[in-house]
Amino acid sequence: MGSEAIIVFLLAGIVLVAGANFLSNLISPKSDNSQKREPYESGMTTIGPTWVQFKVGYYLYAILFLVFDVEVAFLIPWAVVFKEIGMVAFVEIIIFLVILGLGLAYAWKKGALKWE
Amino acid sequence: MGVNNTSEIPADFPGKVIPGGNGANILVTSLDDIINWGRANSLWSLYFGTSCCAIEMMQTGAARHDYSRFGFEVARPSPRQADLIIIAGTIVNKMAPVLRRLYDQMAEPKYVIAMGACAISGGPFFYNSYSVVKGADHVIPVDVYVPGCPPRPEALLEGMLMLQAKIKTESMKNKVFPIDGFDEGL
Amino acid sequence: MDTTITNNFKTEEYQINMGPQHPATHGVLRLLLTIDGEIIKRVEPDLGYIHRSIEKMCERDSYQQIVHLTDRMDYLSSHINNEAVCLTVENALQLEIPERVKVIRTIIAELTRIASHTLWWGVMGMDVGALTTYFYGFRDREMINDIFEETCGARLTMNYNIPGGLMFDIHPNFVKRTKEFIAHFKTKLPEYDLLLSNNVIFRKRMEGIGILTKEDAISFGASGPVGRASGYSCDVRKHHSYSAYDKVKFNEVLKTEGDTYARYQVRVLEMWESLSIIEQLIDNIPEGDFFAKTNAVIKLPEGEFYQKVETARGELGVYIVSTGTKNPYRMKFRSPGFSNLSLLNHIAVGGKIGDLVATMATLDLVIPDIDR
Amino acid sequence: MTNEALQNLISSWIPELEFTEEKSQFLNITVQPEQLHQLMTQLKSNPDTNFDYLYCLSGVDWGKELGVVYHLESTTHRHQIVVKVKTEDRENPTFDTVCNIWYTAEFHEREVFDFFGIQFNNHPNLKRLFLTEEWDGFPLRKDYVDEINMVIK
Repeated sequence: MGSEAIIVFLLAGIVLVAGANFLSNLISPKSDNSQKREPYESGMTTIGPTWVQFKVGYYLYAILFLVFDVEVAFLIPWAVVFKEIGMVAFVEIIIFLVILGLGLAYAWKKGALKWE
Repeated sequence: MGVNNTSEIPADFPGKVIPGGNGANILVTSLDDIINWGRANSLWSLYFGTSCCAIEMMQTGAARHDYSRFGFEVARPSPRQADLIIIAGTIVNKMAPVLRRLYDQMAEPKYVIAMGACAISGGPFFYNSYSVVKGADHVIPVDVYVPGCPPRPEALLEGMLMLQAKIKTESMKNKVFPIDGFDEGL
Repeated sequence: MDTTITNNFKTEEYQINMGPQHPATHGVLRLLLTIDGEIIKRVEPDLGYIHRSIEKMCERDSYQQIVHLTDRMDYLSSHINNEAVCLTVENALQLEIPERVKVIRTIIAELTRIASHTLWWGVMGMDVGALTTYFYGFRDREMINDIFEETCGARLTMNYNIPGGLMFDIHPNFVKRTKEFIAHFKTKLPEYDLLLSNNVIFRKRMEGIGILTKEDAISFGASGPVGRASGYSCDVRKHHSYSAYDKVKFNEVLKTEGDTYARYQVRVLEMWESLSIIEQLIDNIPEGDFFAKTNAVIKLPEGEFYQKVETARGELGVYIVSTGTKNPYRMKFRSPGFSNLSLLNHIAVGGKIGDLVATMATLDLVIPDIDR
Repeated sequence: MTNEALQNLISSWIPELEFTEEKSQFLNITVQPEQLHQLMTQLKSNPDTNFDYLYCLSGVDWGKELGVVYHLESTTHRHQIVVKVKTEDRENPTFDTVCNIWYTAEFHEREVFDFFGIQFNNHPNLKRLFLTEEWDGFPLRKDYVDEINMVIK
């Protein structure tokens, strides 16, 4: 019984996204000029090559955020069924959180969050 | 309000009225109305205050005069997400190419309000000034001019409502981009 | 050997435009940032995006016309700019100004200072991320605008001063409305502290960054709240008092830390001082006419004249070289924002971009005042 | 210190200085470009004068010669003086920079260079501040003509 719901949701998702894109493409006026492709830098042209190796700290911040974002994504369905399953679900989630907490502690100690 | 866009025919109209087009535009006009209604009531302005008029624009954005009652809810810093430039202040020779680049980088459909005497014609800096561009329409095509130095918040609101009325008269088929032919001086 | 992950990769410095159209630059100031990741290595301001050549125009305008231009220079303390030019002309002509004019000028100057500081406070919060302060600040500023609109006829560029006195007398219920404003603002100012000053995030972001020592403040010519936050007593109202400031008792707000939070505190405390100045003057505005007799075409005697005035941003100086004709031979405005901006590179290097935004917000820059 | 005391003290350092007081509120000193830097360093470092606040540095076109006017104030003694320096040479006017004495001079001198074309040798980064790089001519000079932008009235 559950499989039809997944298909319906999948279809609804695809239709909505594709429809919105197609409709806006159909209606919106399009104009192009030399400056439109330029990267926007508060009204000026960029200085020097923009393809340069900058600090890796940005990437580490993004990854840490992503990990905890996905974690919350897992928490939500858990919270829905948490009441019926009872104690087992609680222990599972604690293990899950501790593992992620360990990951954060490791990154913190190794200095991923330090900016200088 | 300025532009009268109601389409009913006045009573004392001499002669017969011939509906335009082959009837297909019944759908298009109604689609136009919906699109124009959507566009007119959700114009996002760009952060572009150069001098004193910017303070009056900020006062219009604050609680008392509040232009978000008319759909100008958000002022966006980047031209990619803005539909409307309110040129609040003087445009100087060094700033003109920047303004032109911001206008070009904005997504269609885009509108321009020239707020204040400086943006309309150079204002108090018209005479004896070697660095002021005498009016923003030397740089980009302007839709609505709001006079005043600085114009009162109510005047700016009136200008915005006029722009909304102007948008409501547009039609998708014969949409003319104001920038075409602007450089050649048409 | 530094084991932190982030230092094993070689990173290059690159340059970014914190350009003319940027929410944090309060106008069209372009900062060329040389940065390595988030750390700022160098800040180089590039000005001129709102340079309207006011000094060239002054050489062809009469003195009454010049007063109009100074409104548009530092538009947040426009009344005090007008007062600067009018005082220079009056001192040059040795005009005797009635007492009533001096007191009214001082009251409206202090109201302008409060209006400018409330706007600064609102936008300061917005720069650091607290959006509600914008609406609180503008609510109080609107009350002052109403008072100005009734008395001077305009909300922002008042030009209520003309060389020789005031354009017209104060409105009958000017005194009543100013008292109402004082009563209202006295209850609202503690609200400012409640909302922003003691907010933990706000203080953590502001304390200890952009530190300016007293010697650097003097050497960079920092004036106004920026100088006073570093312990440098530079209040023109105290040292070279003009108008009715010598008849008023107020203390100069001085802090010694010189960091961004100190500059913030100096401005908020200054609003209390302005309120007390207005209170001392509002009840005893002397009677008398509001205009000293001057001939229509004002011709300054031969020579050079300089007048200092304390605007909301700092010390504005008007330097006129006159050859006796009806318009000045050379006119120079010493703008407070220009010197306050010149120290930005000195205090912002080493900090992060977020700190630069907070530091610039407390420098309270008005770009047409810098570019003139 | 009063103007007379200042005048005696300063004239003891460099003999050929002209002191005037009429047509201005402060003591005016006109100095030759060669002795400018030496006079300024002494004005700042001498404890009796201690002019540590240069509050206004303005370029002036006096018709035939180009000049720079320095307004100095002492934050301790609260007295003020005006130092003037002039040069006849309009093609390549150069003075010594004072930005190693007062940091504020760096920006002010760039502004004077931008509007008057006065060079300041050993200035760290002397280029146009307000106008664009390719702007020709120096706008605040009396003989500046610009038909395109300027509408004369």
